[in-house]
Amino acid sequence: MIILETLLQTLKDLWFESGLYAFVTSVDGLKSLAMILISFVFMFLAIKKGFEPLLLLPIAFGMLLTNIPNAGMYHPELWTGMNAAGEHVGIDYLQVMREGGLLDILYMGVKLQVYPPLIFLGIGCMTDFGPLIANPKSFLLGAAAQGGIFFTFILAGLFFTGKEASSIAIIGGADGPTAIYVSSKLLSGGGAIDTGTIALAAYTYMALVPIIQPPIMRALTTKKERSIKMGQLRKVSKTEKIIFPIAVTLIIGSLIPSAAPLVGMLMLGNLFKESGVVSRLVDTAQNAMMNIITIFLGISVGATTKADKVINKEFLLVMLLGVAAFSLGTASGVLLSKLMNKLSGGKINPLIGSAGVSAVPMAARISQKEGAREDPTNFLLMHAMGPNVAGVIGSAVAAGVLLSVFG
Amino acid sequence: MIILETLLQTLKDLWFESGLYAFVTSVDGLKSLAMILISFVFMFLAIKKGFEPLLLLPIAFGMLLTNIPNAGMYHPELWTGMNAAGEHVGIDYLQVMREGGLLDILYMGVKLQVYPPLIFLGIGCMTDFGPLIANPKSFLLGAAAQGGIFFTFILAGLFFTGKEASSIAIIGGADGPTAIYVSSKLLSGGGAIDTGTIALAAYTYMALVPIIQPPIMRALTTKKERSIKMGQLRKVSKTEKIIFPIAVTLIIGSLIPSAAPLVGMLMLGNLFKESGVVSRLVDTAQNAMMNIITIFLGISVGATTKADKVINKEFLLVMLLGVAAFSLGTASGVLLSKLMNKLSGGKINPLIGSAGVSAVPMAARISQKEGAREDPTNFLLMHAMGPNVAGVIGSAVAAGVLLSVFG
Amino acid sequence: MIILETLLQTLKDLWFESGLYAFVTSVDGLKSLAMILISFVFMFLAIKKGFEPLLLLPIAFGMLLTNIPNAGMYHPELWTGMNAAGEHVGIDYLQVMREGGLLDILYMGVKLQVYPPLIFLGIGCMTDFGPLIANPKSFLLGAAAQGGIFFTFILAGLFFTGKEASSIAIIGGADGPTAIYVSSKLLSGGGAIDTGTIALAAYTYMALVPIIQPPIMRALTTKKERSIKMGQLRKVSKTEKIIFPIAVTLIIGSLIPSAAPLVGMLMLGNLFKESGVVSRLVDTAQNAMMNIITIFLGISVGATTKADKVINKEFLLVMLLGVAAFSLGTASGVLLSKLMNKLSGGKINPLIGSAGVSAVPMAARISQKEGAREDPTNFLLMHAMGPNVAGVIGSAVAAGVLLSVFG
Amino acid sequence: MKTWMMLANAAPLFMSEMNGNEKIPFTGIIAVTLTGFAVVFLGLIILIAFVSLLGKFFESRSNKSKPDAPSAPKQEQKPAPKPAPKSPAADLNEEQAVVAAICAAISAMGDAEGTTYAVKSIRPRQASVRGARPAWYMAGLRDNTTPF
Amino acid sequence: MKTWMMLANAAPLFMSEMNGNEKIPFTGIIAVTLTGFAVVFLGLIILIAFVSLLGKFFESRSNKSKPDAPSAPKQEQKPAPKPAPKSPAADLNEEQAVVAAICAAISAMGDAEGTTYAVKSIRPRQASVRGARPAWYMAGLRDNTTPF
Amino acid sequence: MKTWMMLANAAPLFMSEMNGNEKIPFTGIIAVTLTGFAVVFLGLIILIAFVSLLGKFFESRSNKSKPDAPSAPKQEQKPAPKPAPKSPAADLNEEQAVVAAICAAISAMGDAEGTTYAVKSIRPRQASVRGARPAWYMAGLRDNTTPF
Ligand code: NA
Ligand code: NA
Ligand code: NA
Repeated sequence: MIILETLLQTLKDLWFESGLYAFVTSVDGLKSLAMILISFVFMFLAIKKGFEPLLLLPIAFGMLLTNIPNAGMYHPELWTGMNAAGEHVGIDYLQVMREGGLLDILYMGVKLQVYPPLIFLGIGCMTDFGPLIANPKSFLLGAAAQGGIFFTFILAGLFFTGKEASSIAIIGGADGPTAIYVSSKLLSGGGAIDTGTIALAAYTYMALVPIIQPPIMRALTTKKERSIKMGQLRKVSKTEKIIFPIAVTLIIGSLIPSAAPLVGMLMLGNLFKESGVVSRLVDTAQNAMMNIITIFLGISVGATTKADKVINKEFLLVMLLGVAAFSLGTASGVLLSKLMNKLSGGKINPLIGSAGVSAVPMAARISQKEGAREDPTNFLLMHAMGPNVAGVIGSAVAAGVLLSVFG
Repeated sequence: MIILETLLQTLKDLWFESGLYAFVTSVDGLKSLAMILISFVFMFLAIKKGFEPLLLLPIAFGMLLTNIPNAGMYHPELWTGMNAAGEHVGIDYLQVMREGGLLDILYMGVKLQVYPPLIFLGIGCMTDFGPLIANPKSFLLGAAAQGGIFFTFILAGLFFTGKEASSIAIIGGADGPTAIYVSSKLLSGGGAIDTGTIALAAYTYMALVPIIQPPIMRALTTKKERSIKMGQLRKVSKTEKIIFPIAVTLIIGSLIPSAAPLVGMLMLGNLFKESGVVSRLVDTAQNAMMNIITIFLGISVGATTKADKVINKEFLLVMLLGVAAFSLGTASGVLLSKLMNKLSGGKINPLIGSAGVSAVPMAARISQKEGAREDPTNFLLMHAMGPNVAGVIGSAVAAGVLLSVFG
Repeated sequence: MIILETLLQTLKDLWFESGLYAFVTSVDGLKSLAMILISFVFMFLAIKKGFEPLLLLPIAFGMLLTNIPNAGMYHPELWTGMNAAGEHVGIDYLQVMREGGLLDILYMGVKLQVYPPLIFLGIGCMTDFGPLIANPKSFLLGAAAQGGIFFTFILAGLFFTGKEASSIAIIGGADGPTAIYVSSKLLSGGGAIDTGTIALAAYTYMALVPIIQPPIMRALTTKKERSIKMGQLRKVSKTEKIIFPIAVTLIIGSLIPSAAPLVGMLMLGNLFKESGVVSRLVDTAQNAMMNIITIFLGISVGATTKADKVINKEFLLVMLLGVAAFSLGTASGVLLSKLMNKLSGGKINPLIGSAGVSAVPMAARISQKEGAREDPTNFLLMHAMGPNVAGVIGSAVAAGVLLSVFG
Repeated sequence: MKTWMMLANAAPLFMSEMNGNEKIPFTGIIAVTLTGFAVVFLGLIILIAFVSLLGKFFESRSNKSKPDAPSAPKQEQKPAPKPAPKSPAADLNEEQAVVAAICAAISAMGDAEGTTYAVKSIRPRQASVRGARPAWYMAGLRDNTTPF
Repeated sequence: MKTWMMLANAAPLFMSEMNGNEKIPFTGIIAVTLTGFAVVFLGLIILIAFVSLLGKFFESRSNKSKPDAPSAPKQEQKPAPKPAPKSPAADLNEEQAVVAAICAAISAMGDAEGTTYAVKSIRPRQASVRGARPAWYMAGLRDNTTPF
Repeated sequence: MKTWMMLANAAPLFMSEMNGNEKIPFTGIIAVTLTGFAVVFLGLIILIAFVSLLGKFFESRSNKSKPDAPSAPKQEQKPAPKPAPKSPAADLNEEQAVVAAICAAISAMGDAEGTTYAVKSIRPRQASVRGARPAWYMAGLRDNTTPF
């Protein structure tokens, strides 16, 4: 009798505490349910449409987990860096460890700014800077395409605070880890947008690069320009490839120190690869290590997308600004390459300028594809790889500027 | 002269501080020596008898290391969460980092509740829920076998506190990471049993499943029942396999949030696998990541088995209750499958019920073997895999209930 | 107008804050530049000369990163364990997490004493103690070669404090992780030398073993001694190989507890390997896990080599004492093996004594090579592997002594 | 029976009072047990309902599409024909492995012909790095560089 | 225009005052944008200068050494002859892979005879490490789930 | 000699007083050195004793069992016959590799037939895991230990 009563009472308690109850009885619950539906959309895009699944799938799953009411796997209040009185005192990692859920613990690697540089280490192991070394002018296109960041900053600055505008602008870098690095540093989760919002926009548009770029490229170039064939690149010696990452680290690190962690790790990975003497480390850095960190990064960044961070007009604005960022970056790159083509007397195909946004290697592929569309015997890929990898360095420098101003 | 004197003095000091001295001069030393002998037994079982060596070997080695007097690799006093006055204040992770030994640092991943969900991520990558989706009634058997947990809870509740009884009962889940997840949360190391005790019992009996289950299965079934042949399972589409982990996460996570970390990570791993778009992550999650965590988990959980946690009557009681747990789980599963067989008009072979305890995939193989013993043409393996993987989910839900009541 | 002014002002600020400005305007900047040039030397040695590239390349890159002015990737002041008043209060890991750069975060694994034992775990997975078990007298040579540590301690003690002298002496162990383990524990970074200094010396001389050892070996032995052929080693059973790591852990751990983390993990790895039942773990421990930790260890240890730690007379002294350490260790080993040869009636080739310094397996190869130089049919490799692996255990014990006296 | 009555009076309270650090009364033990069973069965029965509905939906869709396009769904679902009933799991998995291996080989050839290029220059390289690394490697390669 | 003047007066201050937690005036936005562009172009132009110089240095050195020793530098730089201009990267790398495989085989033999020690052997061997993996991959999968 | 005497008086104290943050007197240096040597030799001599006893135990056991069952122990210990004395390790291990490979193949076949499930299958398969490995394992071993 008493047992049955207790049982019923307990079940009732469980029901009232359950997410199912929350879903149907509160506005927050309904918002969470909406967020979960949105996470399904991103899962669909990742799995069926192949939208950057390595990141978007874990992010979307983190989004699902964080929006299950009461699941307690992520606690945004631990990350504001404010005490009860609302004063800024810095994140209390001891509290995070005591009270945090699984995704809070994994998110530590984001807030400690560890994951993105380590992913850059792995990317460095897989990147060939040869085409850039062979044609260093490509750096200019990698710089121009950062217009995607800075022009977006102007637009975003009209609606958002400096830190938020920087986080949104960096989407234009078309570089996931850089965007997460900057936004996780600048955003405390107290405002309307958080790291997860930025990451969702960045990876979505990165997947959409093949749709966003071509119309812009065609609109800004003439048929004649698109048909320009470029000569073969010179062979780059192994020694140059070894000196390159060291020099870039030193030069960029000295010029803009806040870019050093990203650029430094990218270049360390590349040095590992080009040195040829530590293939054990190259293998692990680009496989096991990078994959582990990708998982941790994805689900914990996804966890920052609680309903109140996404179901608001700011999210729409971010998505709009994000597509603007990619478009402006593409346009900036193409326009500078048009100018360079003029100055060089018609030797540079302006299609390679769009590759400067990074989004390695997709953007370079699109340059190649658009070129081959005009003339199937036109091989632009290697020429586009130069601006493409230069864009990664350019974005990191731009990130450094934003961090040094607002960080 | 003076040098020789100092040397002798120092050697004398070293001798008095050494474990060798401690072994032979104090009761605690003798107990430690006994514990080390017990660790040898578990090493023998792991190496020569093949008892779950992946976990039992590291656990047994952690047991050896922690019981070497003065080695200081693990400090139980850091983990009680009490201050000097005996008040509960939570674990001071800063102190752990300052004063902890190697195994304390590695144990952080256990206490932060990180290792078990990540191991579940890897397991999810290796699990095929197809047989369960093809025959969803298998869920009932996976639920029934949790009788191993709850009936043991009744027995353990007679001797132990609520938290201890829960930790012991969860052994009946036949699921190592779940048992460690629950017990590391509920046990502070202040009492007579600790996580290591639970893990030792869980993995030992998991290895003994082929000895524990068959007699119970035979006793509870008739020859006729054991000879029942089951039809072939329907083919499950890829889309169903993709929707399944998402739905399970949402449903179970909403119903019983405290089960969300375990179930969520298991299902994320499975989604990775079934999506087919992130094979890099699948590879790393089920190999490098899971192996690293298995090592860290094993030796640090083993480290909690200091002599005072094992050489006591409670340890014996835990081992007894553990075998009871496995037996009760097996019996519950078999009995419900007998009932289901009756209701279905003889279409269900009750041997598959025992597989509901989880212990994947051993328990399912035993169902197969027992079936083939009656009739060599009887193939129950795929039918037993359904309850088998349902048992993993069932145990995680049961763990969630215990954590929500006592956590 | 105003915008241009602001722009110019900002650029001016950036310039004054940049490393380029620091390089050319301050003594510290020039020192940093010098350090960067030194890092290039080590990179050259690692890449072109093959000097232990797995460690020296990351260390040298860490050296580059840490000496870029204002890059803020490593903060030595976080690691002194002193408060503002100069009192010793222990490292504030919460502050490290709040204020640390990337290399500070990675350095936590060094200061928490986690990386070296885990690298030993991987090494244990790759080590074959068979030759040592077959000829246990080899242990004596592994002990004698620790003369490299203790005789160097006498020399270093004349110039340095006890903690510094110990850190320098341990270079003579010819064992990188052991040297980093000891020096990261004893050195707080407040003095003239730090862990990075020790690591640089240790790995440099380890790479130079083929140049340092042979002249000493030839000088201390006669042609006749070098031509001694040694009988074949007995076959060692699998059971002996399994018992060995367990017994060594217990005996050494009991005798000198402060050596337990290093010896314990080395032996756990070896037990994994010899048990033959956990090949998954063996694979990961010696590949993915060890490589990840090698990267983290290398760059963060390299980060401790700020200019003020290297451009001083102490660094030169450390380098001098380092070569003395390797030479003394070699000589001690050879001399004891000469004595053992006398006592055994000419059955022991003294060339195997030098292998006792560890530097596995290079030192053993050199014994082989020197033997084959006198008589091409002389195969000493397996006989030298015994002292070689004994030297690893010997160094760990010596490290334990130094840590127990000064730790 | 008296003890029982006493427990009964305490019961509505004790579930919220239980901190788990002391022994719990027998009523509490039973209540936890029953609650546990109820929640486990409840959860898994909801899953049964969902999975059954899902299965019915897909079966009906698959039946509908069969007459129209008898071969298309076969490709979608794994094409493994199961000839013998013995050890279906092993067979199925070995077949899948073979299929995967063939797919990998075919896609590798496709790559070699350079019809769809782009990053292929990157990937072939990594293919050679990893050399023999298995079935999944070839397939996964393209996506792997993309997201970063 | 008045707003503009007001901003102008504030301008020298606001860059140091900006904490980023509030909206910034339009002048500030533009200043940050220009600064950003300037720094990015400055940085990458320095890199252009450096890399160009580096390239010239190596080309001149390579030209100088060519008449003297026509074959030696070829070995130093990758020996790949590029016959067709299409997808040069792929060609190059496949050849490297073959070279590596052969080297590995040779050096493995060499080791067995105990003649060639030293550093070189590292990489080829790791190639073989990966070569072996798929074999166990399939086989090990089933058992791997056991212990958990 | 006076300094020495002074040190002598301090000696019993200084070992416990040494915090290592200052220079230590010469007596202390020597004492630490001697202590260190003593402990290292002591530790390793204990190991010699243990390992020697262990070896004797196993040799005697192996000798005892030989006359009774001449073929059984051969299987237990590795069956490698050693024809030539040159590079015994390599020979031995290569034979083991072959044996392992064959075992793996056989056990894999056994599995395919579905005859032996259960616990046994765990180890054979892991053997096969290793079976694939020895090729690179031997080769890689030497280099991998080098840097540490
Ligand atoms: Na970019
Ligand atoms: Na279970
Ligand atoms: Na040594």
